Amino acid sequence: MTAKEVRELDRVVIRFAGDSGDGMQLTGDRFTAETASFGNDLSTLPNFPAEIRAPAGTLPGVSSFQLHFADHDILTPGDAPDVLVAMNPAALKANLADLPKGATIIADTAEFTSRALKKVGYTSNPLEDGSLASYKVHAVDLTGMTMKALEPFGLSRKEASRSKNMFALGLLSWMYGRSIDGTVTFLQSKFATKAAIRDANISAVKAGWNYGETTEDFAVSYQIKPAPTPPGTYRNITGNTALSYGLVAASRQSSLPLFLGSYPITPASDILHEMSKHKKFGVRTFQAEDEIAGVGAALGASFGGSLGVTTTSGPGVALKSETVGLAVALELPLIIVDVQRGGPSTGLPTKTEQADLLQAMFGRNSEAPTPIVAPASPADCFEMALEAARIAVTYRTPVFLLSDGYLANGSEPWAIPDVETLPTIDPGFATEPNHHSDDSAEFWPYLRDPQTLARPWAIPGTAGLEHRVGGLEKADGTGNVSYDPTNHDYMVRTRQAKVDGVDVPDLEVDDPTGDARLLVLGWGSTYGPIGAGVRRARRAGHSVAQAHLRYLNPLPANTGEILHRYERVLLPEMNLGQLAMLLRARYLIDIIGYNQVRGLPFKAEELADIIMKEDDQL
Amino acid sequence: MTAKEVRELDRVVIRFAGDSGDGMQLTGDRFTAETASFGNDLSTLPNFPAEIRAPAGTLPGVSSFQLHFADHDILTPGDAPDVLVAMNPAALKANLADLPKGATIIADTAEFTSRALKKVGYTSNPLEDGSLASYKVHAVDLTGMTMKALEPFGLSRKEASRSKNMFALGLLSWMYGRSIDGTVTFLQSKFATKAAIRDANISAVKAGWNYGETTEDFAVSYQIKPAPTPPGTYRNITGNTALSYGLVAASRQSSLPLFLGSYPITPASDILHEMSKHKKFGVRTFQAEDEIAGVGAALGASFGGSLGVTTTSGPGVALKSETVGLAVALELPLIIVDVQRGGPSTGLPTKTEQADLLQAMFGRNSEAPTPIVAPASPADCFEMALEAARIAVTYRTPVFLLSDGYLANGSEPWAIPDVETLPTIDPGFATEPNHHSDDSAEFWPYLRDPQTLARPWAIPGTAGLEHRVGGLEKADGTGNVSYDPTNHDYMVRTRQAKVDGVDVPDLEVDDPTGDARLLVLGWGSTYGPIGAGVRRARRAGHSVAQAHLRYLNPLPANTGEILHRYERVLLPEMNLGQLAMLLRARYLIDIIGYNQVRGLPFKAEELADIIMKEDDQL
Amino acid sequence: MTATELGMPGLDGVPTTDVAQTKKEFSSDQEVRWCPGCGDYAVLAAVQGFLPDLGLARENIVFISGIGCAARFPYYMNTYGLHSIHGRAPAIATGLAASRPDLSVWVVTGDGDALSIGGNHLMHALRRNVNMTILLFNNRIYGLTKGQYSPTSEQGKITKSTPMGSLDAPFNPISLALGAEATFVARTIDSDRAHLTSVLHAAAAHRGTSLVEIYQNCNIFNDGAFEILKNRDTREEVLIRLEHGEPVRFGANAEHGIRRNPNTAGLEVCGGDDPAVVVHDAQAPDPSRAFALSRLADPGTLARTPIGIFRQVERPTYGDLMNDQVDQAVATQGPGDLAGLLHGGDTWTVE
Amino acid sequence: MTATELGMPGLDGVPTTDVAQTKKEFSSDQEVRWCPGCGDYAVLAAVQGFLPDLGLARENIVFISGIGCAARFPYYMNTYGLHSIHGRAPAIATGLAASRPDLSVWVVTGDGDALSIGGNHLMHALRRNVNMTILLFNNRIYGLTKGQYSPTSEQGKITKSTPMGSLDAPFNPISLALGAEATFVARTIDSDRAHLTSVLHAAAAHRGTSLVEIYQNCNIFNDGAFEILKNRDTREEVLIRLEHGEPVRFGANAEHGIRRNPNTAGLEVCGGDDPAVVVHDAQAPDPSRAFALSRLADPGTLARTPIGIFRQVERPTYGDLMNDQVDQAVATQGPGDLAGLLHGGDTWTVE
Ligand SMILES: Cc1ncc(C[n+]2csc(CCOP(=O)(O)OP(=O)(O)O)c2C)c(N)n1
Ligand SMILES: Cc1ncc(C[n+]2csc(CCOP(=O)(O)OP(=O)(O)O)c2C)c(N)n1
Ligand code: SF4
Ligand code: SF4
Ligand SMILES: [Mg+2]
Ligand SMILES: [Mg+2]
Repeated sequence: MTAKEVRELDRVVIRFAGDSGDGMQLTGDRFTAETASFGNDLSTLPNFPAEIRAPAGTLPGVSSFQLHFADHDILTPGDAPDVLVAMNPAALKANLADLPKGATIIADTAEFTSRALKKVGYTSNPLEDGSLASYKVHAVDLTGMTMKALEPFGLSRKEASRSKNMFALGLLSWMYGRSIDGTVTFLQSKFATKAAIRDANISAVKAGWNYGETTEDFAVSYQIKPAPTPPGTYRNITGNTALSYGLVAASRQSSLPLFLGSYPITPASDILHEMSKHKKFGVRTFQAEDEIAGVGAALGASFGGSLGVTTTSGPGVALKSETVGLAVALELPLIIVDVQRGGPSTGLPTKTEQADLLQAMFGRNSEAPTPIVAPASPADCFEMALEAARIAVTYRTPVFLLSDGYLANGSEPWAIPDVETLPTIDPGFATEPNHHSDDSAEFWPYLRDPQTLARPWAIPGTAGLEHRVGGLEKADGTGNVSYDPTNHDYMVRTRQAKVDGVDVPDLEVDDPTGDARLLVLGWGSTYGPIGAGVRRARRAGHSVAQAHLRYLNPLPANTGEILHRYERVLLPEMNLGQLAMLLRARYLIDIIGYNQVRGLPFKAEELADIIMKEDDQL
Repeated sequence: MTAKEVRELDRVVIRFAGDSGDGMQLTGDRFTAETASFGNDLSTLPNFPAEIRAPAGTLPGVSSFQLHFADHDILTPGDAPDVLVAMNPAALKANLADLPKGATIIADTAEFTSRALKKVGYTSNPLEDGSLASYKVHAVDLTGMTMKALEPFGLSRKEASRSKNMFALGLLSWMYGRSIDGTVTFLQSKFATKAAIRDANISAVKAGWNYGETTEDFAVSYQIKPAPTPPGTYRNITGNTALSYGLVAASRQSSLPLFLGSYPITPASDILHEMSKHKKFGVRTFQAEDEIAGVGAALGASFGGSLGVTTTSGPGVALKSETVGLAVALELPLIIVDVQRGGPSTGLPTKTEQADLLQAMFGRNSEAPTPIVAPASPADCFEMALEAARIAVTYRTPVFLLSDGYLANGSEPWAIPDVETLPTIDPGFATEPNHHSDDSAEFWPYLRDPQTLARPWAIPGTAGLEHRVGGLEKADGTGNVSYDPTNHDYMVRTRQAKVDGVDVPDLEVDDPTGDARLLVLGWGSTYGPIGAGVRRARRAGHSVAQAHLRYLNPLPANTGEILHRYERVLLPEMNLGQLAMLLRARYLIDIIGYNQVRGLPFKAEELADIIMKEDDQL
Repeated sequence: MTATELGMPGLDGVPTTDVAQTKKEFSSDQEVRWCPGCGDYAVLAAVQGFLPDLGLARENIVFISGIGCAARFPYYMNTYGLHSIHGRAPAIATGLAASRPDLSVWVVTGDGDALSIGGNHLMHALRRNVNMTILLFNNRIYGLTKGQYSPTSEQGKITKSTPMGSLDAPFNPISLALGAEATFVARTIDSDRAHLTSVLHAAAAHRGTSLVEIYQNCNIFNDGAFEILKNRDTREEVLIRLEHGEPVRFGANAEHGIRRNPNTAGLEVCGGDDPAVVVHDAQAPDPSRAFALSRLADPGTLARTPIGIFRQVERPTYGDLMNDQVDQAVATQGPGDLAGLLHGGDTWTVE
Repeated sequence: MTATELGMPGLDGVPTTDVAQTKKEFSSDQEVRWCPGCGDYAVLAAVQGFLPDLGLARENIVFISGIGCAARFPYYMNTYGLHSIHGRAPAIATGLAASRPDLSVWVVTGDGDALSIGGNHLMHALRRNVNMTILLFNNRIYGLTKGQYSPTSEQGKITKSTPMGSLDAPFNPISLALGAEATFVARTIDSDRAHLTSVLHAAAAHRGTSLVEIYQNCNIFNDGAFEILKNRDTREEVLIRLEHGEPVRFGANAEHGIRRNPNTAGLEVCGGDDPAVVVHDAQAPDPSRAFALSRLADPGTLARTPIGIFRQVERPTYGDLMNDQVDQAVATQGPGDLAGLLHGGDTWTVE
């Protein structure tokens, strides 16, 4: 196919960067899709500004997409790019600091005009002034060549130049031996009704590929073999999609129609978008007037026997907190998905963070406990959505599912499960009176299952079980309003006991040598970076153990025992130490937190460093 | 004055109980006022249903008022009444369980009809069937005698019988040697425009007094000497009133006009009512459309240079949480008063609880720390309101002030402070640019005071300091929107450091013998019951130390040192262990919680028991 | 027979029963805990008395309320019920009604609950036209929190929170609802059982959101607020009874009428025999005249207060449209196939 | 001269300056970050261009916004500014305006911010008549969250969250505001600088809450939403320019008019020379005709869309009344005496 040299690599990190309007997310998505089909393991990190399309050519307007792919199992999107594609000076400037010396830069010379350079404070052209000497720079007229290639289509300059991202995609595809067939098919269906745009884009991809193949500037292409993976059918999936599919699956597995009440908010909106496509599964999506109405409608639907779900991010959770308290009192199933983002307040809406744990635990008046689960990776969102539903339905309780911006938009390959093996969830609706006295049979809405402490769920339409529930304290059993002090104390403790008693799997420790003295603990999206950090530390000769909490309330029963097993516990969190606080209070162990609140996931290298440092001290 | 026997007592607990419409709260208030003027130390506990006027004669409709007064310094409204005034069978039935054997019951026989008895499940009349043999029962036709006394006024039966509470007040006043002059004056002004009602009520009080004086049923009256108190001018005050006065004082001491944005909610509404009376102090009260608007308007007023305050209870705090997060980001002074009540959800709206501590700490998205203070007694609400204002203004931060239903409605004598000695609060508005470069002087809204880390407060109308603030993350110094990861991490830590660095007084320990091994710790309204429990334990020969946290975030600097000083720390809380969790996490001390969530304050006796039990184990 | 055939499209899809029902069957075993003399009792009695007439399966009726005195209503109904939180009942009911077309959903709310904290949910329910009936108990006061002024209190009202008088112009709930695209808007009075019942009947019959404002006396904190509309001596002079298709006349002998002022184009009082007296058309697609009628009432004195149905027009309901989309998706794409969904997009297989 | 004497009672109490001001002085040093081509730029330019004319002390002007694309507005104004949270700007501005009568307070909000999450605060600000000017940027879409339908989107709109079309009837912001007792309600268009400026001028002059709906093009997610009202070829046939005291006519040569249908009593299109063409009265105490005018516009096609000032009437503002009460309290009771307050009620002295 090509006469050029082909070198073999085990892993590559590529970052596409350009203006918000340059289509970098799409380019990254397509490259990812081809890479996934090829069979590499991979992990992605999109990064975009809070503005829709901040002024062209400015630093705040830069949007990027990073992809890490390898011939072996990997855990993070990579600390530092091997290749940066910079569509303009702003993209170069914003990303250069992350590049290790020796990295490759592919820059679109057409955009390095003196005006554009000045806009971001370059006094001379870095592509020419020698300041990039320690990098491999390919200064390529991506725009010009794209326009040239598209001349036959009679598009305006502006339209034609829009396809430059596809040209770049073609070029990179050539460099790393990716096929472009899937992209061609994708473009055919995406622009099915706009023939000129479709053909232009397809031509651009091909032109990019051919450019790589022919030009002398690119002397070498690279090959990264597929990663050995267990047999199965795979797809690449983002956290938001996996979470949505998990919800659809939960609806099917519980035979409960799903009702999603939501109000758009970054980075959760895509779950609403995805769910709204699945009406044929009986999924009803309701874009409410605000977050309070979103959760309220979901709760109303739950009262009616739906699987009520609400999706949001931190500020939305704050608004929903009073209603979540009502759900705690009503003891009805409800799933609250919090895709965490940077805060406080509006904060950094498009960035990631995991600082809503304590809000989920305590962000309501009075004692109002709820279970909390948190997926560890994008694909894990599927399973944890099912778990959230299992707990919510089985225990008649609101459940928090804590995702975050990194999981939401990041992606990884996912071994698609066999739907026949998915667990079933039994709603176990009440159908009969449950309290019998000499002369009557009554329905008592707060007569609990002695095992789970769950109350019966009798839905409207069930004759003979008419009953009233509400937010005032209720008498144990009958559920009638009760101001009795002893009953109140009992009910407060019982609600707590119910949540404490939720059945969650034991915590697993990965301690291959069995002689580790340091345990590195994590929760949520830090799983990848911690795992990668631990691997590095082990490669450097350290025996360290790793454990990851996916159930945060209640904690797995063996958590204390495991924590006590190690001399030191290190807990990296993208907050100021929220889980650490809960564990310290619970187990009185001096857990060492490693905290960063930068809106970005941890880097494997920095975690490796801190892990080794801690281990060295033991 | 009277020829009857007068016995001396050191303390008495009286409970007035009747229907919600019987005026028990007023009766209690009046008896309290006279008792306060007399110079006894006292403490009160009102208790009323969530319904405005639940059906007459039913158990849920019972409203009561308990008063403890003594010739010495006391701390609680008393565990068990020495005297129960029961205006009807429901009042008797609802309260009897709290009465120790030998207590006195005064019951209105007119209401013990067979219909009324049946309504609450009495099959025979307890006043006659001997079931009250172990009490001193005075069965008195209060209604009948009241009507008789009021015959001259030509009132309807219904109107006349309404004064029976005043008859009861007169009788009890005679029994305990209280004057009725203040009540007469009070009635004269209250019913100034309704002469017949005024005169009827005055006659009823007098008739009650005279009845005691003359009848043989009451052979003895009692005398409780004034309590020795430091010199000064005193008044009796409820927590809600003291808190309101504290806010007015804070406005004066800071020279900031006060703006209260609030939405009515039990048990906080009375603060709004009280504040709305003080317009001549420049106080503006705004009854908003909801809690969110209440806190929003207060924050807007703060932006404009007012002392912004919002008052609410737990469900309202939940709704305000997003806006409090904004206030954290804006770094503007704001006082959030949470008069805690029973929960979760609507819960027990008229009952007390202290389960919003963790909500105040963590009930917002992301890392959004705020200082928290909590008064220890009704009168202490005055000082802590001033403290909340000092911290809010000095540090430009929202501050939570956690009161509760017991403090709000309970009362105690208060040594009125000399207003000249009140601390001043310096708003220190910015008036000049604060950042100077070679050729310009600029105003940077996030350039902090190096000492307090407070940012400058420049209010609209100040020429040259025009600036914009918002909920997005801001660059340190300039305050411009910044998505920079390092800046974000720095700002998150700085906001935390600012709150951690708030100057609060050291925790004081009361350890008279110096050899206590058990420390009993508390916060908020448990101060009284814990203190009374500790006293009992000491009287029984135990050396126990007591300390009370009025500053909950940050904790006093010496807290850890003090906790470590004792072998065991016992922490009674009216929640499931919220402060205990924070302290355990912070100091890794195995604090023992004693928790009750009954909607009622602790009883001194039960605390004494548990204190002695814990001490015995050491 | 379906409910639509019965002329009650609002209840179409709700199972009916042939067994005769009684008021008692609709009364729960819970003791009613309003103040003696409260107007809420009359409304409760009217609702309990009228529901059996609808012949619905009792288990398919749900009452949802917020917080307030009125909001205790569901506890007293022997149907399914949910006493929720302050202001949120319309949102909660939206989720229920949209997901369960086989239920008859009722919301009970107060002037504070509906128009203060819950104003936004009310407005959005109205524009969405969710199939439910909202009973707004307007006593022009906050009852449960012991007497603060409400968004319907007359300006200058002296209450605990406004010792020098309230400052805000009150909402006119009818105007507000019409401005919010409501399809059914009516007003009635607690004490007029016959009128109340007839309005409730029409509201239940309406498919979509029916808003019924009920003037309700709070004898503890705002006693006599509607006395002028109730008192035999005054009411005929101030109360305007709207009847669809009938001229708008009032007065003991219909001696007054309402006509459009030819100059200002506003509505005004005229003689009952004035040929220009307007004929009430509740079904007019344009809500403008209903709006003009709503402005007749003086917010302070309540002079010229129309009661009855202001507007009653058809528009597809949110729930029906939502269900149609679900049905259509199934019809055009086939029922959901989970395995197909999971395997959608680019997949690859490792053997 | 005071603002009132200048015919701008809305600005009375706000300090003025004699120094001439420029547009540049009203522009902050922050880079504007809207999408190229966004209608927000035109409105920003118009506001920055018009404010200097008012001659106010710049430091006494405050812009408060919620969240959304439009809500970034305050960052670009060299005045005091507060970029708050979603939907809450009217509430925050209420506290500021009521406590600081010397400020000119502006709220900038979007159709989602104002009418979805913030609907209730908007309505209550209107009925209270807090002295501030609300600029509602209506692009009929959620811009910042990337294109979901909004409460003003036409029914059936296909967006990311409504792939089969939206189900809800949109709000008509003008009708809604009139139903909420608004004293000043107007509509204008981003691209018509002269009209925009004249409406802004009247809004600023009004003492009370002025609501100005601005049709604003979101060229990324809802491009061309108002094209019919802007395009030279179509606009004259669909746009109705309201002028107080003038007959309501439109068309290139004023060949169409609006009259009241004598039978239905609704407004309808007639010939421009029809003697029954109504004369616009923005100052009518009764908002009914303004309401009727607001109903002319077709929510789907925007045919017959009136722009201009629908209503402009005087009513005391919330802040003025609040300040009056404070003044009156001081006048009748004397200024507050803290010691007196603390010693009020029953006291006793221990020597
Ligand atoms: C979030 C919240 N805020 C405030 C309250 C207190 N509250 C309960 S009912 C009510 C107003 C009641 O007025 P209305 O809706 O008119 O009902 P009414 O009691 O007059 O029937 C208020 C403010 C509450 N329960 N929850
Ligand atoms: C509490 C909260 N909920 C949701 C969001 C997400 N959000 C930001 S702006 C917006 C809607 C914007 O629409 P609009 O007000 O019309 O403004 P536009 O962007 O169109 O100018 C939403 C849903 C948020 N920031 N905060
Ligand atoms: S307070 Fe008023 S509204 Fe509430 S129950 Fe009593 S009378 Fe009825
Ligand atoms: S998304 Fe739309 S409204 Fe937002 S800045 Fe871009 S063009 Fe303007
Ligand atoms: Mg009311
Ligand atoms: Mg918009």
